[in-house]
Amino acid sequence: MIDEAAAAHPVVIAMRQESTSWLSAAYIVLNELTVEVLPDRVVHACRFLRRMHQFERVSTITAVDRYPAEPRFELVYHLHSLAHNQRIRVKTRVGGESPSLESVTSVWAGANWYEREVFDLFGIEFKNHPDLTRILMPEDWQGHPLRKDFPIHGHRYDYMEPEGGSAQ
Amino acid sequence: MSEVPTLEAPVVADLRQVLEAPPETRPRTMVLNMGPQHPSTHGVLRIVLELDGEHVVHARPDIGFLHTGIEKQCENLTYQQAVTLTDRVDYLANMSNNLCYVLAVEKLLQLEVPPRAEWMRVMLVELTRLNSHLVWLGTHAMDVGAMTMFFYCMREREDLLRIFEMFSGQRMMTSYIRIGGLALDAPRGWEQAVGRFMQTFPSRVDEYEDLLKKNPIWMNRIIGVGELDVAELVDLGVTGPMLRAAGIKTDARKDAPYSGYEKFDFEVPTFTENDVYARYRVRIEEMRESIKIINQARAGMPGGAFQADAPKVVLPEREKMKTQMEALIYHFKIVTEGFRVPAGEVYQVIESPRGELGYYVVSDGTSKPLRVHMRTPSFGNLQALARLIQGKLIADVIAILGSMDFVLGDVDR
Amino acid sequence: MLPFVQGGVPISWYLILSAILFAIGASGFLIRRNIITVFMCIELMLNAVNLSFVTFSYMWRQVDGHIITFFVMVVAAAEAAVGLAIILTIFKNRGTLQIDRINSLKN
Amino acid sequence: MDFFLLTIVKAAIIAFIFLTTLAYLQLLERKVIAHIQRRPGPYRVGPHGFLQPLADVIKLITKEDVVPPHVNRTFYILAPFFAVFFALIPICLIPFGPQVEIFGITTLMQLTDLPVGLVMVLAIGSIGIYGIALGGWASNNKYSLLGSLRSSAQMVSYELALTIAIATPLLLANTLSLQEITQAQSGFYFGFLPRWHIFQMPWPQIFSFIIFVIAAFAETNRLPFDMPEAENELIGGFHTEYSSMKFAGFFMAEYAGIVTICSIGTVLFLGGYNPLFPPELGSNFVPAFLFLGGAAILFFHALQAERWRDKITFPLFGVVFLGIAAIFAVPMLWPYLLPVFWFVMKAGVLIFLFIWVRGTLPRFRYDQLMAFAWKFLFPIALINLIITSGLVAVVS
Amino acid sequence: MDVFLFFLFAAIAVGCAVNLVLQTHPISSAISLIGVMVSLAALYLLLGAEFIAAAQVIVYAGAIMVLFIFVIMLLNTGSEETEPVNALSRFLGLPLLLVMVGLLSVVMLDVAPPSQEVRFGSFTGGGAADVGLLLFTKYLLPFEATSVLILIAILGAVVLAMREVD
Repeated sequence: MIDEAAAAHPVVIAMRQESTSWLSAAYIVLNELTVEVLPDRVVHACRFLRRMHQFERVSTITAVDRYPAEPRFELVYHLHSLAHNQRIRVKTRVGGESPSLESVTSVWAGANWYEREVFDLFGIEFKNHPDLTRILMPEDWQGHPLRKDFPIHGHRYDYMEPEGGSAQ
Repeated sequence: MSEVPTLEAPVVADLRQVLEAPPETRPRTMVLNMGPQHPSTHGVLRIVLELDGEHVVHARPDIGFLHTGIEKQCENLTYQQAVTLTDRVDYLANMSNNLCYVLAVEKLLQLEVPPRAEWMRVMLVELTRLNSHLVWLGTHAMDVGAMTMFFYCMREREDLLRIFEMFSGQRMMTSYIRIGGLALDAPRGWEQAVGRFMQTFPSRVDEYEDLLKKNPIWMNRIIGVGELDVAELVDLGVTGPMLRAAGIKTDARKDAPYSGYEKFDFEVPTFTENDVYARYRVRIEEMRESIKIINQARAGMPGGAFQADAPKVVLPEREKMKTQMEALIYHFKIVTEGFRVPAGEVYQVIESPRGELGYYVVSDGTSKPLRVHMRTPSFGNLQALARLIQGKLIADVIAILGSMDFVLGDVDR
Repeated sequence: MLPFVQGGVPISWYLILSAILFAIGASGFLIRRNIITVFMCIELMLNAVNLSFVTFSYMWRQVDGHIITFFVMVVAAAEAAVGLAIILTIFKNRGTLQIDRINSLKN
Repeated sequence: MDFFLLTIVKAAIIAFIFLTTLAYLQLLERKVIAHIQRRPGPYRVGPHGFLQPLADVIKLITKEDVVPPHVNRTFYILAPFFAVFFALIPICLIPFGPQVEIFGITTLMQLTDLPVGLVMVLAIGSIGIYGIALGGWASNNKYSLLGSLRSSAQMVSYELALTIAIATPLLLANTLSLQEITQAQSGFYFGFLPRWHIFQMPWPQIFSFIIFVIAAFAETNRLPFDMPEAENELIGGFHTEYSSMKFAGFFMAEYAGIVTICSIGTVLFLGGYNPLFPPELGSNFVPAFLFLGGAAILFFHALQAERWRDKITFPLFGVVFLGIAAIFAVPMLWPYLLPVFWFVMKAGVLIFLFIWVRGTLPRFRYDQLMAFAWKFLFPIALINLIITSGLVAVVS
Repeated sequence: MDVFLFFLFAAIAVGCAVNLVLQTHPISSAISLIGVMVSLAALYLLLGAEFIAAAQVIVYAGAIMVLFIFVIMLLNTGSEETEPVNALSRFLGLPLLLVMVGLLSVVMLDVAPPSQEVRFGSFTGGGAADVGLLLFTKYLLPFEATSVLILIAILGAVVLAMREVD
């Protein structure tokens, strides 16, 4: 599904020329260009965008949990081109029991902490990430707080017990 | 350029690993656990430093001590209620966070705010920038050892906080900028209060420059310290004054004007030295530019309404509520349930004092956001820390930490 | 009691003190295994010798003994500088200060 | 036994005055820095905080004496005593005045005058490092260890420049006794210029004095050379793990060090207890007029005081000042009071300089500090020494 | 008074020296050595060697020992490991030490005339002026030689440290 405005956008045109398979959707809503790619092509798409369109920095990487739906996680990459003063949103969907996809740290070193944050809060695993550990939550935390099935008030945490009382 | 070195080299630096090793195999380096309680980490940042003498061999920042789950909490509040949480993200640039979130939601609602609200927002956000830069200047100077500077900066900040209190009733957690406009109309006498401050402040900035720039010890401590290749800085996601000090002219106020910034005349100061001193100069010049913007906003402040004419979003006036049935119904709806926001997603970027501040708001059509993600500048900037301080002396580590101007609330959210 | 308060100290006592200190230093030199401690024992022996020089100087009412003491101090300072530099290098290379373990010329 | 009795009395007087001075020096520092930073400083305990030192002492004594479990107990407890002990001793060699006759006893206004007094002061000062070094090491804390390593290296480096800076006035005075050094600086050129070493022909010792002051900052670990403490880098450096009276020990040692080094500077370069200008020009009336002026200012402020208690305390202090002025106006007491007054004034100016600098300057970086000592101070001191010795040889 | 002071400082010196040898941690040994040096300085004062006493404190206690402590803290190796000693040295060590002290004492008693006594103040030739005068006249050549020695020592230390950097 590629809408008219997006089809005319130079980035989308170039991406479609490069490969026909990776764009599953592209649209412009509220003046923001979004391209959706398949999860196994994210790294290629990102590398392409960086090389060909000078999206030299990744502004942020995050995820959205659309819980009952499947695949439940929407991974969102916001890219920024300083040279063209342009922003683009790259989206992909992953789901399943243990969601995972390729890390983009090989494209931008700055993706490191954002991916760790997504791993920490959503439990999405990034393959080939140099240091995939929890970043915001304690190391021994159980569960992933930003998932919709994680209770809003968290779990009861017993601070007195040295072991076993880490969470839940 | 994609073959940049990985951010964190093989992990040596957990205290336990090193201490439990037998003495013969113990590395000659010393592991120093800097923070989370340390005067110069500006909050609860922990940096595990591996030292060879006083040189940093390897650094690993450890964050999350101030994680309060604001993003999760936002999902459980109505759109208007969530404004109060955005204050708490960056306690030195609360108005900027208010503004960014509010702009994002307004974009989803496709709501136009009246010009008075826009101009007032610009003025307050620039005052916030002054506030943040003042605190930065004071603490940075104190890190380097110039104790007096801190008190001078706090003196001016006190005036600023009084102004904020005058507007919102709160010194720090203002929540003054609301969806649809402002919380209240500007208080009586705000022009005099801001005017008085603006009269003295420019000379104070000069005074700071005199105090610091004419001090050879201070200059020696910061010139040529904390340099990193520009490409690497961009790659690591550094934004704001740190990037402008490296010669890249990027500023959301110019690149993607919001809230009517295109109507103001100001410059984006950049320097190319890319050291701590350049960062200092960028921030000092930014203070001067902010003064210009505030003066323009003050001089040309439009009259009229301070809230949008959108009865479904903005609470009705007290008077109308008591006389009109419709207004009463809207009031009841907004207070009990909140307003519905059309489904969609938006990524709003503004220039906070620390750099690129982005709010990614996803709505599923209900009155509570599905997801609010905060792209905070401190988080992005802090990623460069390990690279910036590698191979430096401990004293330089302090100077560089100071120059990065991060707020731990902003990092951990 | 009175002579004890008012009388002088026989000069030989100083020399015996010097001998005792020297003997302690020598024994420490033999029984200690840490290079730095061994080094300090050498300093102790030098000090003991210095005491006897100053005592002899007093005995003959001449300052020459002081001069020799002075030279010993200078030599000790030079020795400490070089010796400690060597110890530092040894420790960095071998990771130990135990004198028995530093028994090979080449690693 | 007269000698012993006299010494004990003098020691008691000096110890009492010195310890009180240390307590109030700390108040003075806080007040002066507060005013540099445009804030009032301590003012709650007593009028304008005058009883603050007392409150501090009570607080420090009654605080729990924590000994962390991971420290090396012996040296941890020993270190502050080392520091205080060696910081307090040198004051017994400082001459506050010439020989005077009081109640029929002739004595020096000084506890004891050794023929090698100055070298003794240096010797005791050089042992003073151990307090800091041991404290840092025994704390078994990495910040402390870094602090004491820095302090050892720093003190050894700056001691060199300090010693050479001290050597030049000795060439002029030709003695090591502090009393004789002071006496060598009495008299005036052209009837008004004092023959202090910083003015003395053939080669005024101004450079030497400046080097001395700079090295003194480093020796006492004061900003801009407070590497061992550097609270922004090393939290508290060597005294991070110390609390209550043991911390107070280090604290006191620091201030005692300042007083000592300022006194030495006064004796070596500023003419000790010799007056600023000759009595013929009226120098004997200076203290009386000074305190009179102080009293006048206090009375003036009392008239327009804003707080009601200032209306009481200002005149009260004014009366005290008037009383002191009256004491200084009695010519009979001049031989005893004037030398002490001049000495305290000069040392006080130097101490004020220490405080002023702390309120103004940032901290050096460690390598800059070392480079400054070895590449700048040391060569200049050496050149100054060569020039001075050459000129002294030529003139004599 | 002389006897009292002598015994006081001699006791401190011997006690510290024994402690130096018996302590296993180098820092304790170093502090003991400082104690020995300071009490020896006091004894020098009793012997009328004022300048040497001051120099002893400045050079030995103030500089050399600071260097030692600096190195010990820098390496921070902890206590020395005790190793088994063979029976012969364990049982013969102390007696042999005492024999050695005894022999030395006999020689010393022989050398020193028993009649001569040390009294504080009876010899005042140890001031800075006297030492300096002799140093720059009679001992000028050795003095210059020591300065060259010091220079070489500094260079040597620097070279060793430089090699360490590589």
